[in-house]
Amino acid sequence: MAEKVKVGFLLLGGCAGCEMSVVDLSEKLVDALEHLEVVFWAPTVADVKYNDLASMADKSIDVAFIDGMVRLDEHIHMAKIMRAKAKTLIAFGICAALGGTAGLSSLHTKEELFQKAFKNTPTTDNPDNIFPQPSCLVDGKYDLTLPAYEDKVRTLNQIVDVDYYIGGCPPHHSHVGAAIGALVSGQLPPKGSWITNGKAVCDVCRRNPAKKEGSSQHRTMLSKVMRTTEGTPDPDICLLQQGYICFGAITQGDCGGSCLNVNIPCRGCGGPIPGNEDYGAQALSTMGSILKDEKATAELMSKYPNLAKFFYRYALPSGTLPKKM
Amino acid sequence: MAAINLTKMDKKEVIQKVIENGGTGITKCIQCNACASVCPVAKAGFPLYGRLLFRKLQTGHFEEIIEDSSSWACQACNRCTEICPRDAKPFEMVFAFRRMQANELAISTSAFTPLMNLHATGHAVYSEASKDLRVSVGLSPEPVTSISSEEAQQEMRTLLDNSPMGELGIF
Amino acid sequence: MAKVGVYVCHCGSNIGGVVDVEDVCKHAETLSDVVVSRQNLFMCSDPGQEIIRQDINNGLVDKVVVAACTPRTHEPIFRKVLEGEGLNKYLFEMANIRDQDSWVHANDKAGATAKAKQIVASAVAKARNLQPLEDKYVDVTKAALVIGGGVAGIFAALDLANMGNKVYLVEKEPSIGGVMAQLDKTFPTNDCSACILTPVMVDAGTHPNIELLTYSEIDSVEGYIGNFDVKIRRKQAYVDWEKCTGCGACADACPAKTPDAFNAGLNNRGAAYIHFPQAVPKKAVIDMTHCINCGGRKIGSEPKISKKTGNPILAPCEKACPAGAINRSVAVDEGGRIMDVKVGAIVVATGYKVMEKENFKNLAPDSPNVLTALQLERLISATGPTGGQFLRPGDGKKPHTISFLSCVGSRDERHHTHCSRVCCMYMIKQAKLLKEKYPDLEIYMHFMDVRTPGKDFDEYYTGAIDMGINIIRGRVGGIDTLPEGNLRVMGYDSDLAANIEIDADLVVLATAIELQDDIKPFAQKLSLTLDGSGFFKELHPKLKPVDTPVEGIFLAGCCQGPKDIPDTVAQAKGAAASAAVPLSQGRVRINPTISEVNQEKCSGCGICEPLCPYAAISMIENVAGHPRARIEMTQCKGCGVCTTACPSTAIQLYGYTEDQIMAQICALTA
Amino acid sequence: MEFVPNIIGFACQWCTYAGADLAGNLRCKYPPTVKLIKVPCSGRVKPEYVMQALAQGADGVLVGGCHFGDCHYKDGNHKTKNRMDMLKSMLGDLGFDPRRFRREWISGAEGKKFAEVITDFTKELIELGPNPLKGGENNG
Amino acid sequence: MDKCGMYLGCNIPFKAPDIEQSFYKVFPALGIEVVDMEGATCCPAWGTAPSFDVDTWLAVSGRNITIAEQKNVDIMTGCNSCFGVLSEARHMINHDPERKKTVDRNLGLINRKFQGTSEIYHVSHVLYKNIGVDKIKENITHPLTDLKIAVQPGCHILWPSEVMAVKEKNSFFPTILKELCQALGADVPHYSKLNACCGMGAMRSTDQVRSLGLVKDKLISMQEEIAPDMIVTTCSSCYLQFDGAQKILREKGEIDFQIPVFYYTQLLALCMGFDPKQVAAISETPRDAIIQKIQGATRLVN
Repeated sequence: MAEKVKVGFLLLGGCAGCEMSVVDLSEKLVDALEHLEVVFWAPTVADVKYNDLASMADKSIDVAFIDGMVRLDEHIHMAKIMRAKAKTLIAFGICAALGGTAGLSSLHTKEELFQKAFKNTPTTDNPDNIFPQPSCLVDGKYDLTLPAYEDKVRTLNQIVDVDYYIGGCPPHHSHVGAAIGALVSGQLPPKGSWITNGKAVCDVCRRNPAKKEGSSQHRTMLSKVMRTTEGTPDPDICLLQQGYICFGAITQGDCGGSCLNVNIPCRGCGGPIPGNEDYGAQALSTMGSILKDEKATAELMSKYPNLAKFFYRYALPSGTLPKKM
Repeated sequence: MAAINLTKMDKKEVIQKVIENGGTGITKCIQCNACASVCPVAKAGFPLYGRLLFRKLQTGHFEEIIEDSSSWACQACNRCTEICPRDAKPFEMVFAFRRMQANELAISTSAFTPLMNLHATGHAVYSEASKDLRVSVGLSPEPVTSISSEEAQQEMRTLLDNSPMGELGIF
Repeated sequence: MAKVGVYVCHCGSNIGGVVDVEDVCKHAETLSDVVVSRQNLFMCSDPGQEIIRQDINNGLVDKVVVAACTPRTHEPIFRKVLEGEGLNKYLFEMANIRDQDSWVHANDKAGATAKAKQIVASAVAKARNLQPLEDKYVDVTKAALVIGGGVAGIFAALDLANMGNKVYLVEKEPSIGGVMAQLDKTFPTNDCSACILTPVMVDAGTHPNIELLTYSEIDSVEGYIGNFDVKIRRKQAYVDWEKCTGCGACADACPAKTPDAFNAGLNNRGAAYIHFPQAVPKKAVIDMTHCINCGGRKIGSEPKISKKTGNPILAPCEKACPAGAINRSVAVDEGGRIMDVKVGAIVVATGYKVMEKENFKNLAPDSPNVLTALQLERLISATGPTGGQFLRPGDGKKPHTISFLSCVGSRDERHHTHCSRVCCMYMIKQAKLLKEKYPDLEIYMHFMDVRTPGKDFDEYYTGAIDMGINIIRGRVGGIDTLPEGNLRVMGYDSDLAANIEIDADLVVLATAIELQDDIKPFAQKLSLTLDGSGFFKELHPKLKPVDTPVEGIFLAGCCQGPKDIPDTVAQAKGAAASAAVPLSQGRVRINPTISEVNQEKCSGCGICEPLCPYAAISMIENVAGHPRARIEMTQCKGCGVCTTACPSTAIQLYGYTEDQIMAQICALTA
Repeated sequence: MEFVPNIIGFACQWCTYAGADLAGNLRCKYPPTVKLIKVPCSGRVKPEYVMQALAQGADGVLVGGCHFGDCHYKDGNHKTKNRMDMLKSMLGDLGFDPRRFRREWISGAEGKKFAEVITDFTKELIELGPNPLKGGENNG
Repeated sequence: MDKCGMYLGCNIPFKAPDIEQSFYKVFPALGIEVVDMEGATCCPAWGTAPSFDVDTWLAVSGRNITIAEQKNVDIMTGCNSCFGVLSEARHMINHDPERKKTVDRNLGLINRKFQGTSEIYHVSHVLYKNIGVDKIKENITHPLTDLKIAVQPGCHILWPSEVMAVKEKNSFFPTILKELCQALGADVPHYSKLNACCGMGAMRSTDQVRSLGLVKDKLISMQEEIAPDMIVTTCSSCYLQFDGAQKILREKGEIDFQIPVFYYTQLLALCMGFDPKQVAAISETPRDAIIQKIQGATRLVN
């Protein structure tokens, strides 16, 4: 038996959902562990300190999975250490790859966010205006520090060199399984690629109008726009066709179209189809194309008043223009 | 009549004034004469109506015609507007000219009585004699209009006093 | 690595007088992949072209950038140079430093020079990414379709047929002839319209290369230049045309009554009718929407049997037909019969209609004595409802005073802003014809202005004045109806500067020329567009007046805009000549700057499919059973709308690829 | 040095590009700020190109197409309008000054209009000053 | 619609109150509640504010409309001129956002706000569209048998049709008033100058001679072509002109006939049996004979 592949997991700013997907592999994970050796899994599984990772030998981890976005100076610090320790580094899940939903916070200043989170939410009671500080002296003697908050959210590849990307919020466990399979077998695409089958959600979606029986089925232009709170979509007809803005056409379909199966339009967590650099710009372009007329466009713009948040739901920090700003 | 030297007429300024006063169709008029052909002002024999008035204005004649009272004979019947093939709204042009005249106070004195009435009672047409007439047919001496409401009259005066008409000092 | 040659043109002093060409040349040399940068007084001259030829020949350059004027005029010239030297002609890019630089920035030489450098850099950036493209060719079906059997369609068909092409001439009415067949005489020569048109109609009807398909409509048009697949719906005539001799007995026997469109509704015809006496082909049809099913017998039902005689009771039309061409017991398909034809080119000659008087509420449209000019045409025609007797419809009295009103619905923003072009002349014609025949008639003509721009036209007009016809400048605003059917025309005489009233017995409205109400869906079938006035839009108003945006489809006659008979015939012959070009070439070139789907990248989302204005995109199944998009190259026009929309970046527009445009953006922001 | 805005114009070859050529024929004067990238139809312009140009430091971006009804490809410009209207709105959402982006219909007959649009756009961009993204990478 | 804001204007309440009284009689009897518009002013007449300043005009008209809006009713006016002024003003306010802003600002001075919820109708529209000729026929007790009417629809109710809530099928050959009169049993033949101007309004005050010229032409067209028993109009201005001008023209010797003049609801009230002393009491041109013909000898004005 060949030597086991040494893997590490590191969570930056995120919910650990991506790691839950690994756990969701259940017995398959047990099988995989015959070939894998987890040498680092923090902070989700093991309570380790910075130095535990820093003290490992460079390139001693074969494959590192980093999930979550980069928001704190601690994230930057840890990502850089992990990069040094890993032979192959994977941006695991849409937050690490493109910034994720939390990336939308870049549309607000740090001050606005603090005000909202620590002051203005209805359930917050903060009469003394106490906000997190990177360091503070407690009782005049304990010099405590917190990780500092960066001005904006960044993707992993804006901090370190990334070898592979996996989309999804979280990645579907079957997608994770396939990725691990590829790792173990060494059948990896060229460096810098997404680990994906490369096809859109539409390709796996049973509702795709082009897949319907009989050649009379065609995609049609959108004359109305619906929010998911309006009406109940027909479970058999393409949601986009019904006016529900579904991003299935623009999004990697390694999830198997799970949202579509429960009548929810795709919101784009899979990330762009390889070849597309800018998810939001392409989403805008594609939707702008399929809207029938000015009326439908105006309807979309009135129902989704902030288009940046709509089109860049998972991808804002990776956008061409946003990342520069 | 001597030849008119059109190059010396201030066409732009007059046209601009007409537009500002609501005669936005002035540059659209092509002198087809459809408006004139059905205009009561023309039919009654007034000298300055429809297309002729518009031509005068298009060519910068304003001072020359400012005192002409034909425009005040316009019945506002709007038949011209209904048929104008250029959708130039001839009626609006006549009224724009009227407004230009009015703002230079080039109006007949008979126009002042209704204005004073309007300011005083809220009604352009009013006479004390109406009270007896009303009673004779079984009505109250005064209708429920502004004539019987000091508050309504005050509102009317507020609107008029705060308007460009108020600035003309006619009230 | 590309070897880009940059050639900067002085264009005499056009560029050189403003832009520092030397400086631009030097700058070009600093750009990546640029191997040589040269200048010449006139790059498009022979010596200029020679410089490029030599560099290509010497293997020095394999991509060419010429910085000169606009590619819209000069790109073809330089592409030929590349082609001549065996280099793919699409490896060429132009930098427009004259029209968009030196000419507009003559007052800012430094600015113009700086801009020229950037424009050249952008062109070089694109050139570095250019790929060779191959022209493609498809074979042509040597047959033409002419839609519309008026004078335009007839002449186009005849010319195409005489050149040896098979022609299908489709006409929706039972006979060809169009509006010209309805006219009495024609200006400015006053020839009898029927006399000059009928022989030509017969020519078309008997030409061995022309297949006359009257009482037929276009169901669908698919395909592209050289290979159009056309479905023609042959409407059900309910008369067996193989047997019909055109005797007219059925029409005489038919008791139904419906306004006769050929006579502009002035009289009635039966449901069984012959279009007009000189019809080609002269065949009867039964118009089922107006058939009253005499004897309670609908088409396709068996006749009742007479109790007295035991014989079937036939309908009057059946009984009257001596040729046995009418058999109402035969069940027939109301939709008609679809005929498939394949043609290489199409001429659209669908003609026009005149506006109905009901549109003009101020002009007493309800009065029977207010006529459209086309109605008057029928009223004075020897084949018209009165046999040419000039009697007014209201009461059959002979009119003494007539008012003609011009520009009714034309030059009117409530209806049509265009000038209908022929009204002035045909009104003068009608007035002259009437005045010649009835010198006592008092004729008034109300014009906004009289437009007679044609050979012998103004002489024709002044002749009318000489005859004593009253010309009045001023548009009519209204008509009052007087007792006994007379009309008070309220006009204005600009020269008198006074309102005028004319008590007329008859008023004639020169109503505007417009296209038929159902023209839009028809235009969509052919992918043609209409212009602001509602006529078919030509490809270029001056230089491509018979071409359309759809290659292989051409326009003739009033469907493209109002025109008189000589102009219509001239355009028809022009359209025929243009349509004959691809037919005689035998094959047509397909521009390679079109879009293609990379099937490997396509996700089958189908977003592109409904976007294509030419329906060139279809979804096909790949081997794994997944849908994938495919673009029919012969239908693609290369707009790139699908390329922009494709979320899988699977569609490439050759000549305007992603990397080429991105390279230009980078160059311009460098 | 005086600020000269850099405008990248995407111009459809049938209308706006031809209009710019006509401006040349008519010798209309306008500032040398705009550089056109010729595209077959304004419907070929990806919103991403506009963002790319702005991200790389162009001070202004113009997308020029045909008037409605004039599109050589029937309705490519309708797609342009839908996309570019949304883009303009999204630029604002992103906190980028949407005035740096214009979508104009300029026909092949409107040489004068082309010159007027560029003159006006240039004036506005001078008031706005240089694109704040110009120059230094602010990439991570 | 079962109720309507009664916009009176000036001519009707102060010069022809018998018309006003006829409204109060006929509309409730035909099922339409007449709602008072307290504090309503002049529309304002064309010769006043509209001749000086568009925004002042729109503010005054706008104010009148807000009175109906507060009561949640549409407006019904008996004067063509008021109908024209209010309809045009409403159209302009609704279609020109800049004007709307100014109106909002001006009405703000008197704490009012233009909503655009109340439509403008003419008395004849309510009679024709909401009540209908059939209901009118059912409710008349004194039909106009063997009587001939020349109708005068007036101009401000016809043009510009674009701004009006109710339009004639052909505004140059109107039929609404004709059909309303036919519903009363009268013969209503066409005469050629049907939509010629009566000469009232601004022209009458500018140049009485020329104004009378127009009404004379019109009267002669009526008399010579159809010799009517009466003239019926739904315009209070036309009513005053036809009634008053005939007297002057006769005195000048320019005409030698006289035709009684009625406002339509006066005639309708008579046909429904209401007291002429209340609904048709005031006129320059005598109407007694015709009233007697309609209601019989028992009912005379004097």
